[in-house]
Amino acid sequence: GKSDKVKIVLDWTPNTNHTGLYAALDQGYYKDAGLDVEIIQPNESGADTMVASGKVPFGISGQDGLTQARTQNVPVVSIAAIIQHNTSGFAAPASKNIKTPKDYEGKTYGGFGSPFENSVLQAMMEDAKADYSKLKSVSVGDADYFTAIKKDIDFEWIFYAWTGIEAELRKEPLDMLYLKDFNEKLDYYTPVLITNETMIKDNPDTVKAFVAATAKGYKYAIDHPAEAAEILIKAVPDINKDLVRASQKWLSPQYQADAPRWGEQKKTVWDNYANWLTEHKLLEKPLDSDKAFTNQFLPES
Amino acid sequence: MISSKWFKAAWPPIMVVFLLLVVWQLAVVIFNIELWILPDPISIIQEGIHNFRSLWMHTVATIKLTLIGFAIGIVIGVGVAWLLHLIPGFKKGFYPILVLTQNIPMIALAPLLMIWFGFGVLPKIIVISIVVFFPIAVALMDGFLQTDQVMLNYMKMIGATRLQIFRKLELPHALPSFFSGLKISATYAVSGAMISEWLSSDKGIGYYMKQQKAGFKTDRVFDSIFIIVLLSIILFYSIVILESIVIRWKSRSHKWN
Amino acid sequence: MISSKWFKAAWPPIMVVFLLLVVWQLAVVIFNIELWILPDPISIIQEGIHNFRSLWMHTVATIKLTLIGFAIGIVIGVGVAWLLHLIPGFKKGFYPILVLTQNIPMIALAPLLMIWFGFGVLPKIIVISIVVFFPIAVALMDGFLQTDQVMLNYMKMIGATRLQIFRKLELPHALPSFFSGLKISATYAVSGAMISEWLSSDKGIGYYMKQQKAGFKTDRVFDSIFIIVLLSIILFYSIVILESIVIRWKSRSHKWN
Amino acid sequence: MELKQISQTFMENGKIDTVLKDISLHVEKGEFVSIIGPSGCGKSTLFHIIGGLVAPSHGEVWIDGKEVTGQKGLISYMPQTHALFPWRTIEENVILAQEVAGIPAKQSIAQAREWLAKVGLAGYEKAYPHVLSGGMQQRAAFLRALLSPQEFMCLDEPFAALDALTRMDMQRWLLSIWEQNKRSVLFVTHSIEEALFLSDRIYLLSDKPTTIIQEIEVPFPRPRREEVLSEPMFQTLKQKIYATMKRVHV
Amino acid sequence: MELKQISQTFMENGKIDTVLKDISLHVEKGEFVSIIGPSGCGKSTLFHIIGGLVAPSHGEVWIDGKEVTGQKGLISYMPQTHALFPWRTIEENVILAQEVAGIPAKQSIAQAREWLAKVGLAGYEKAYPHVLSGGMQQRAAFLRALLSPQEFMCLDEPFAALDALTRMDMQRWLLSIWEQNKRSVLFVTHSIEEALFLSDRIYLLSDKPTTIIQEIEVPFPRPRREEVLSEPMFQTLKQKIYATMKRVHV
Ligand SMILES: Nc1ncnc2c1ncn2[C@@H]1O[C@H](COP(=O)(O)OP(=O)(O)OP(=O)(O)O)[C@@H](O)[C@H]1O
Ligand SMILES: Nc1ncnc2c1ncn2[C@@H]1O[C@H](COP(=O)(O)OP(=O)(O)OP(=O)(O)O)[C@@H](O)[C@H]1O
Ligand SMILES: [Mg+2]
Ligand SMILES: [Mg+2]
Repeated sequence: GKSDKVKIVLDWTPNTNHTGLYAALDQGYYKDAGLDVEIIQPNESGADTMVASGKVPFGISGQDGLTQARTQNVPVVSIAAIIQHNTSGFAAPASKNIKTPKDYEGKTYGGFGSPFENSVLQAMMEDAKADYSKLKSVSVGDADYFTAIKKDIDFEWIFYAWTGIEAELRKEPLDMLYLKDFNEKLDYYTPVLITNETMIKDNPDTVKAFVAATAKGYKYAIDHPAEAAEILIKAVPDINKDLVRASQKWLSPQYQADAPRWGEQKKTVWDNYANWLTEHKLLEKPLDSDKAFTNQFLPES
Repeated sequence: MISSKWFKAAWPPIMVVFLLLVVWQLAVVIFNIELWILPDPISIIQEGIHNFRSLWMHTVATIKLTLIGFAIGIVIGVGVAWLLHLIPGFKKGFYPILVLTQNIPMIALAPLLMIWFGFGVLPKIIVISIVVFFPIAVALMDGFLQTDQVMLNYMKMIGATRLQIFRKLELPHALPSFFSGLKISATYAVSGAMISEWLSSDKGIGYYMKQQKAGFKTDRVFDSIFIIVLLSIILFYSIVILESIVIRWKSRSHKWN
Repeated sequence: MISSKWFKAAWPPIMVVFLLLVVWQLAVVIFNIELWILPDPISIIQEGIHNFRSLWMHTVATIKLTLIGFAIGIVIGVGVAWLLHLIPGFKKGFYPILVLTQNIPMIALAPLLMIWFGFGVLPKIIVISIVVFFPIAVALMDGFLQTDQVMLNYMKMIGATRLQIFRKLELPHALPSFFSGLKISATYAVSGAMISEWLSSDKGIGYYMKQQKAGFKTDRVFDSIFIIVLLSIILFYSIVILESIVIRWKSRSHKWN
Repeated sequence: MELKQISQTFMENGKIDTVLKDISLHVEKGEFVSIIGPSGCGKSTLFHIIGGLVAPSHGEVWIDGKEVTGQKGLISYMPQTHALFPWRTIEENVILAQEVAGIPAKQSIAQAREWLAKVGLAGYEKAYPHVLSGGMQQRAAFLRALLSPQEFMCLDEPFAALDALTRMDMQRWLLSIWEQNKRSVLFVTHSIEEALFLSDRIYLLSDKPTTIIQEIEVPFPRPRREEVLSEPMFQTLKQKIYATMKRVHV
Repeated sequence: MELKQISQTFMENGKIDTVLKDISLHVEKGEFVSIIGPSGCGKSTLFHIIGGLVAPSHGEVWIDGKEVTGQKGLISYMPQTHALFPWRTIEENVILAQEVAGIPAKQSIAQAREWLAKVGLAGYEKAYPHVLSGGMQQRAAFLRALLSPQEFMCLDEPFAALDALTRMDMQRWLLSIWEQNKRSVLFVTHSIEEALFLSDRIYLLSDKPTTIIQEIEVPFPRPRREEVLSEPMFQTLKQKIYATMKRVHV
């Protein structure tokens, strides 16, 4: 039959966060739903603007970015949480023996240039009664964790499912301090599946079909980690295969985790994070979280 | 005969590059630098050979993109230089616009280009052309201005039209400047293609490199760099050879005795 | 007198830019383009004024970085051109290395620079210098080769040393080419500073822009772009003015009657 | 061709430098007129004015009964410095003026080759100007002017770089061509003999500020042959002109 | 200065072009020697060989009893085309050779200004070459050679672009300077009169392939004044040289 052409733009180069999309594509879930899906690589500026402008109906983003975007009236909406909990955190080589925020004193943090990272660190250290002024923070731009820690840098903010697993593969043990463990308000959704308000208003059926098929893809990745990894590798042949396999094994159980169904988002998570930002003067306007996300397109489990 | 001449011209740079690679290889071995920080040339080349098919596919994509963008950039560069030189007042008015085109950061331009021109090949070619046309236009305009006054007077007096003066005097006189600009542009053309591949692409060396970087495959990142540098150097020396074919009348001997 | 002359030279570009801004403003209003896609000039300027102190601080940082890097890049460019021109064989051997320096993508170079030079100001200056030196070196070397044969013969016959020929003949003869290269470089210097600010920075317009981009403050992103373009144009026209001061002997009238 | 009260001043280091002052002269159709004057008096400038390159500070240029001040392309011109294009071979240089006038290259190249042989440049058709000697370059530039299609020729010291014999050849040869075609010629030279041998009339110019100090009709009949050079009248005229020039020379 | 059996060939369009063939000549200390020869015979090339710019295909250059073939900087030189630097003012151009020789600018500039006035270029010290007439440029280039510190002067048609009177001034003036300082001079000219008036000896060159066809001792005593020009002997010599040249002229 006739199928709708839809595009989805990623947030980064393809990785295990995206396995469900590739699985849905490979297993024909999209086709079954009458969708002809094309996965598009992002550019430097990420997916939000492109989705908001209507050039692409769907994209991958994060709750942190989306919160900022919403308060600037950018009409993007989160329609599914790809991973239930925030798997990012601060990592340091085990040899440096940095285990608690207190240990950050006198150390050097290598940032990637986000507006919040220093505030997060400050909050963490002040909570642990450590002296934030004793932390040195430099932006390391494009340098990755492994490069940065070779020179002057003591710890970085990483996603465990990717960089952390690579460290395991390299047998370079690291100490990880997850954001979610430090403060539950920082257990925000990252990444999330997004669309724009026009789509929701004009093509709710397409959105519903897309989310349903995507959910099936992630379900497949949850149930068949090994096969899902191979699907991703097949779709993106130049990818780091060992890393994908190991990462997939670690990440598959994390997609749904303790949630009743894959993709479920809780208002408290959205409000908590926005409140935390507001407390730390990082948000100019309050967030209307009801407009920022919706569970309405998720399939009944 | 010819091959020996080419060989004589080619061996000094090849020697230098070869020496550089040897030093690099030794440095990596001696200082025991880990592979994912700075891989050694041998590993890089091995990985490149191992991964040849995929690399080749991406390289071809980049070459195509580069050549199209370069060609269009040259046309635009010559055209802009010509218009700004020929039409009185244009140069004064539009020079700042030229400068401006070189200074809009990609990070800001990229989303706009995609919104306006979609995901096809068009926005990418636009990016390369923007990078390429500028040095050509600037060098050419300066070249036009350096036209010999006595020859110019002669052409005017015998009644040459503005266009004849341009074609028969200013253009050939500015050829060395043009090639100067062309050489600078050629160097940037491949980098321009890299940048343009950031605008959503699923092939090309720029894409490949980004992906390998994300996968912490430093040796493959360096494979891409090798290819980029190689392409640029080939493009650059094509221009140099073209220059030596086109500008035959130069009497200047490069030797110093 | 002087001010009226400057005014006469300045108004055409100012008019063109002004017209451009007006068209942009109208387009945004007429097509009802949303602020976060493409803000209108008035909003951009308002936001800039509102945010002046912070912008100013970052601008000063970028200016400092740019000027230092530009100066060092010029010195290197002239030095490289000089060495490669003067020492026989050097040019053949090292030209590809020059091309190479322009083609190592920042994404690969940045981490290496950081490992080697830390997070201070040094790697940033290196990045700017790499961007700046190349067009100057290429244009200058080509300029040297265009030296008038009759004058060169004269200098040789009266026994001028290689250095005297360089200083008294080749260098002044290549000045127009040098300025040509300088203009191209000046245009890239500010962009070079932007790029370098991606490598570890906590101030500068590049840093500011990235932050605002992350916060979806498109108007502020455009404030940064305005400043970048403004800085580049100021730098560029400083070179143009310098050129007109240094090259006084040119008889070529730019008028066409 | 007629110049009506031409004056020309230049600004030099803030001082006003009057070069030409009220110069009126004329060249009839088919007439050969020479100009003799001290170095720097403004002869080349006069040609620039006639050619429309420089707008005179005052005065008018008339050709064929029309005012053409500032109009270009009406003369065939040989500048004082050869102005050969270094990227063109000698034959390509010689046909340049014809090319500009729109004459197809094929026929003009054939003609150029023929003439190159006549001025002693056979074998250099495909050489670039920089391998030619000063005198050879001058001959090529002369040929370029000669082959230009315009009726009115302005030659600025065309034979200055030639030895006496080659010069004589060229003069004799120019004369024979001119006697056949009767183009109007305005000719700048420093050689009084050359002027007397070639022209119908001679204008003598003074030093700056330049005026016409004398206009001399040359009485020798046409066609002229080398023999006139040894006529007593020739020597007398030569002496007279020399004396006049000496009188005003400072 | 002595040239020993100099030969020079060029490759032109694949053909071998023999320009100089076994030229031997000498200039004694303090001697003024002229060279006369047809256009394109190789006079400028000879200067290039003496100046060390071109390595002769065969033969040697000796100066002061030493072989100096290919050695540069031993002569003061005036090229056939002026070779003034467009970015230097006239006075800066004039002192160029002194600058190259390491003489401080302060003293040479003062000297240059003095001399510029003498060649009729007062008021143009700070002008750029392009505003000068052809003859004025030539005079500036001549001055540059004259003020060079080297003993041995090579002048390539220094007065070709000058009118008869200015030329006479320059000749007279060169003569008086030379008679005071007695520098060795090798002088290329196309004017037989000029050669006779100025030199001690004259070499006559043939057409290509160039050989020396005659060497003429000029018998007039020093110091020479303009009067020699009207001596019968002067005319006789002039006729003789002209006749010799004509004999070999094709
Ligand atoms: N562009 C200019 N600016 C200022 N002065 C100029 C310019 N062109 C010519 N002159 C002056 O005009 C005068 C005449 O110059 P011109 O070249 O016409 O002389 P000429 O008669 O051709 O001399 P010559 O016989 O030496 O060639 C000179 O004094 C020169 O300095
Ligand atoms: N670089 C060169 N390559 C080839 N041939 C050359 C070169 N330089 C000079 N010639 C040839 O050498 C010959 C002599 O040239 P040269 O300039 O020495 O003549 P000249 O005696 O000075 O003539 P003129 O009196 O016309 O100045 C000419 O035929 C010229 O074509
Ligand atoms: Mg003149
Ligand atoms: Mg000569």
